[in-house]
Amino acid sequence: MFDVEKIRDDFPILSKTIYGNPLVYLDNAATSQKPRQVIDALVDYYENYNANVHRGVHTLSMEATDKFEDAREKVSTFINSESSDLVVWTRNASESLNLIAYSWGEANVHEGDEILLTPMEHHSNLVPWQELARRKNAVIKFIPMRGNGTLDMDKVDELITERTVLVSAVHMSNALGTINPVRELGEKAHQQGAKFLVDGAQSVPHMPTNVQELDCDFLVFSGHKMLGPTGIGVLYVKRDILNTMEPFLTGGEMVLDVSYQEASWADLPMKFEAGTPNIADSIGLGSAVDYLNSLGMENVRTHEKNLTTYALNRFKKADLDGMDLFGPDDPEIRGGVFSFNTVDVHPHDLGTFLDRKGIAVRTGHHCAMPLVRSLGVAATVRASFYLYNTEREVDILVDGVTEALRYFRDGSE
Amino acid sequence: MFDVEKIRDDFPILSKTIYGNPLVYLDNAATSQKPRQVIDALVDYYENYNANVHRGVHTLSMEATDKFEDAREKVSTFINSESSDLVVWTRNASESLNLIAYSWGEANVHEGDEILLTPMEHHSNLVPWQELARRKNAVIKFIPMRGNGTLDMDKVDELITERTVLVSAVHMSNALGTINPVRELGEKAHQQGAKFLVDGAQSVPHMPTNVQELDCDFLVFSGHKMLGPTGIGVLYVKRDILNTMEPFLTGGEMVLDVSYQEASWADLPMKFEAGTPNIADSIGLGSAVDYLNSLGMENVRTHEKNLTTYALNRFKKADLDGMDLFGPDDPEIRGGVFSFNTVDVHPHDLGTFLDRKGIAVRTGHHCAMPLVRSLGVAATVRASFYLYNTEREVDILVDGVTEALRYFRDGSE
Amino acid sequence: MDQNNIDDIYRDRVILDHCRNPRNTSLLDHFDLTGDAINPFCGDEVHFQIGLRGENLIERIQFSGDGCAINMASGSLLSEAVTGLTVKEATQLSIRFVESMRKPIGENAEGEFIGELSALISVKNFPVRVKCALLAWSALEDALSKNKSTIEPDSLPM
Amino acid sequence: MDQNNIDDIYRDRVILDHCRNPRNTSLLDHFDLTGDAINPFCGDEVHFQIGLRGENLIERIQFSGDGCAINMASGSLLSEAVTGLTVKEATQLSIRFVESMRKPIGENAEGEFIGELSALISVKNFPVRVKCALLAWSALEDALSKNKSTIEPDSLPM
Ligand SMILES: Cc1ncc(COP(=O)(O)O)c(C=O)c1O
Ligand SMILES: Cc1ncc(COP(=O)(O)O)c(C=O)c1O
Repeated sequence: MFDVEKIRDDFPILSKTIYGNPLVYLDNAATSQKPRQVIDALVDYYENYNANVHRGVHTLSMEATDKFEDAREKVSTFINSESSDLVVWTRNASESLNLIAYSWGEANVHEGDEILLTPMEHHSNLVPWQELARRKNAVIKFIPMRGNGTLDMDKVDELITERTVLVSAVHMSNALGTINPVRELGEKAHQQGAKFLVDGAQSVPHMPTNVQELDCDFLVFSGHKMLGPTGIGVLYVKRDILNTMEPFLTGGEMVLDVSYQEASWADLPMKFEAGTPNIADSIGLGSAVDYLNSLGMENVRTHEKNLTTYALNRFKKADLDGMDLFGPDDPEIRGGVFSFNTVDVHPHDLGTFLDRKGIAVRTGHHCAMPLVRSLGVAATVRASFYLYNTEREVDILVDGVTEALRYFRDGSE
Repeated sequence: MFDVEKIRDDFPILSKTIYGNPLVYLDNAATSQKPRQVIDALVDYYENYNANVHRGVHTLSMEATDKFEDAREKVSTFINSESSDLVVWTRNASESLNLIAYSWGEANVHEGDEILLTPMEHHSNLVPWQELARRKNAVIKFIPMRGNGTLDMDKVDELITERTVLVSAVHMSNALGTINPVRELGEKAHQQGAKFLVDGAQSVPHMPTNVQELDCDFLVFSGHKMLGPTGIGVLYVKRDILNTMEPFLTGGEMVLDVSYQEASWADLPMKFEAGTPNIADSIGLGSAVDYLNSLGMENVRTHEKNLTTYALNRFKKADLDGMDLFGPDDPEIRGGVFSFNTVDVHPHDLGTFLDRKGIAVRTGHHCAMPLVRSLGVAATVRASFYLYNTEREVDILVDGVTEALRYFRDGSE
Repeated sequence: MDQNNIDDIYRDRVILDHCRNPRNTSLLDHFDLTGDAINPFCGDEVHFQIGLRGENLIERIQFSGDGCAINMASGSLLSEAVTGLTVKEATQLSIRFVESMRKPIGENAEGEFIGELSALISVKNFPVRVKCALLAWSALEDALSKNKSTIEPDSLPM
Repeated sequence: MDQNNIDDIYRDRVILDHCRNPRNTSLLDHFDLTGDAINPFCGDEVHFQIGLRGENLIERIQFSGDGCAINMASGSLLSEAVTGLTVKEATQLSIRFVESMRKPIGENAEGEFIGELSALISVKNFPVRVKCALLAWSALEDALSKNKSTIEPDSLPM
């Protein structure tokens, strides 16, 4: 069963205080906190079987290799990949996206080709395509957005043309919380022969993910946003496509045979993993996946949906003067991300005010500058939830914002 | 003072037993073990101030950012870089090399240009240049080697021509132990206007490094070989060059301004760090640097030189029939790396035999296939030392090898 | 609830006051120098118009901007602080202030700066907000640097 | 010193014996099939020549190779094990052996394989060496697959 208080006990950092107040960590879209189990997995690796992987004949190396490949298997199963050799370790979602842009993009995007994105992409799913388009003279288009922060799906059919080679979309927006209809988008992309990429950086941590059901060609996400350590990310690619892709980074580990003149490549997935991998953090991510499985991703999603519903109501009731809450108000298509702006009070000031009360929120453009600007603001305040957050914490947030508005507006308390 | 027994107490893994025998870890060229201090730094991060860095206004994020940038500062000072903004975090030495090959190489290597390497390069300092040369129709040349595994420096002058754009050399060979005269090589490169790259993956962990004295244009190394965590590597580039380099990976964190059409880049070094960085492991590497500083890198080098001298003598005295020890026999130009081959006994069998005695060595081509083949063998056994190894462990190694030869040759014990 | 913590930064309400009611905001009819600074990360902006008496004396200054309380207060406080200074004095004040803001906490006393500027120095307690306080000073430097050709060499910032 | 541990893998000296004195190494005058396998990582190699009686019976086999004890022993042991089998039987043996080697330890008894092949199965205790034991079987598969056209469809490996 999903018992949030019991879960909280697993996260050492959640018992911290900030300026004397209990930490209310609501910056989960930036990075998540880590349970004891994940931290222990790292310590266990370094204390008991740290060694370089692959081809080592000694015991530590064999154990490290086994656990390292086990972790890949766990992640593969977590997203229901057909096979773990389609799961490539990277540093983070950003590197996964760059890998695709360099390796698949260089070979498959040509002059005049079109890449279709959404206006709510994170910089990491925007800038690599801008750069690729610049190198190739390709064209980037955007699906229009409706006022409530959802995609205008009616426009998609005319935007995907025979020149479209890639449709790339964030599954859940880190700036608005919007959950996009990626399955439908993927179908439309495939109908026109375009490839379909899902940026799962915000969805994989928060809801069940099934790449075969999504039928996506590429999926990227980051370990650090799903209870895993920093420094480890994932790229999943359908076999037919991964088989055709040239290596991105070259060097040790990813070769089959090397002479002074040339090299040939190792099998999948090692072909895409040059140099000593991030062994400890891969294993740490495997342990994060175990933890998430023990809770059940359906339960995680339900918990967060309830929290989102609760927060939407609380904000509505508080009826804060001049406060603009962005994103859709239907919790079915919204994750636990609350981005808002308040007239008169600058996001930074609000962020600092809340921090002094122990409430950690993010302020700024959330690596989605063009989107945030299109909202007519330079920055927003963003509170984002995860599986360990509680209704009590939502109350503290809403009270904190209410108080801040009063404080900055008229200096009263 | 350098007290190896006291040092060993800092490394939890060193008290392990393998098949009932104390672990004798001699696979340090592959990866090093980690002291308690480094493991604690990771735990401290995750338990006390885990948060995404840069631009967060809340306390945890500020603390994480401070410690993250502190770690960069420590690494910068460790190699005597002019400034910490010339220190770019990567995953490992391999990624650092690929970053140079893509970002600097694409812009500066043209048809007919020459890249000069040594024959003892690790695949990671060979394959990226092969790939670049293939893309650009450039030429790769190699400095000839003498019989004892050292470079034939007499040949260098004629090999560096006005077409040479880059000289890239491993400082200490991971396959032979050879310490190359990189300062001299760099001078010769610069005389002809070529850039000079030092692969410090094996030298930075084992001896003092001073980029200003080396006068190298690029230096690469990996954290995991110098007591640091897996997943973190370093690229140092001279300011004049780094300033001219285009970004490699793009996306979040590395931008200054982004519109739907285009992006501009953040200042150094963030311009080269896309996405959420490996925060914990950067901090872990900072802690490893603290540890190394507390011992003193001169002392580390002295300890290992003594151990190398001791091992050279022990192997000579054992006078093992049919055993070929590669690399120079002068400890002044040799690190603590012992690669050898034994007629009649295959490296794998020897590796397995030693493992059963608790001795961890590496067998294979050590990611230097063409070099190992040029030695006339398909694989070698490699024992490599680090600061926690002892003469007693050298004895165990030499005895183990002696016994193995007897066992495999005539089945006697 | 206890607001003392928050008052570290919005101390004596000086910052809050300057932010709510920024000084020197009326556009100038005539001006000799303009300076601008923008922080693309948070969208904050500062603009100055400066009217000189002779070649050196800052007689009037106009401030406009957009952004957080600290940014607005900084622009407003700065505009008051430099009015009546020579270009050289203003440049020196700017160098001194920026240095002081960048020094680790404790290495200099807030007392170095008198009057309302000392409220601004307290932003150092919030390192992440320091750049908010410094944006206006960048805009001032931008303006003063345009006076280069007309001022004596020794008054140039180092 | 106690050698029991090492004897897990070089048990009863069977492997050591086959490695030191590999069987069936004389080149054949006539042969119908050849098969090769190479592991570029460690440089190990295995080559077979196979002489058939009729279209199906493995009458003679020649083994040559280079590599570690396990690789050499595997090639030698295999050559003995398949002599006298039909192509179909050898294929089935190969499939069964490879499957068995890849199963987690404990999921099948060594007893499944009689005689000297059971020594080879014990290599499973050293997972990293399993590929050394399997290289010869790849070479065998390579050889047998070349017989495809001449053998009955139902004898093809699945
Ligand atoms: C000399 C040398 N260069 C480069 C590398 C590559 O290091 P990494 O695998 O950490 O990228 C190594 C590591 O084996 C090495 O020994
Ligand atoms: C939607 C989305 N995509 C991509 C990323 C990039 O993730 P990372 O910084 O871990 O590479 C993020 C993280 O902020 C994100 O929210």
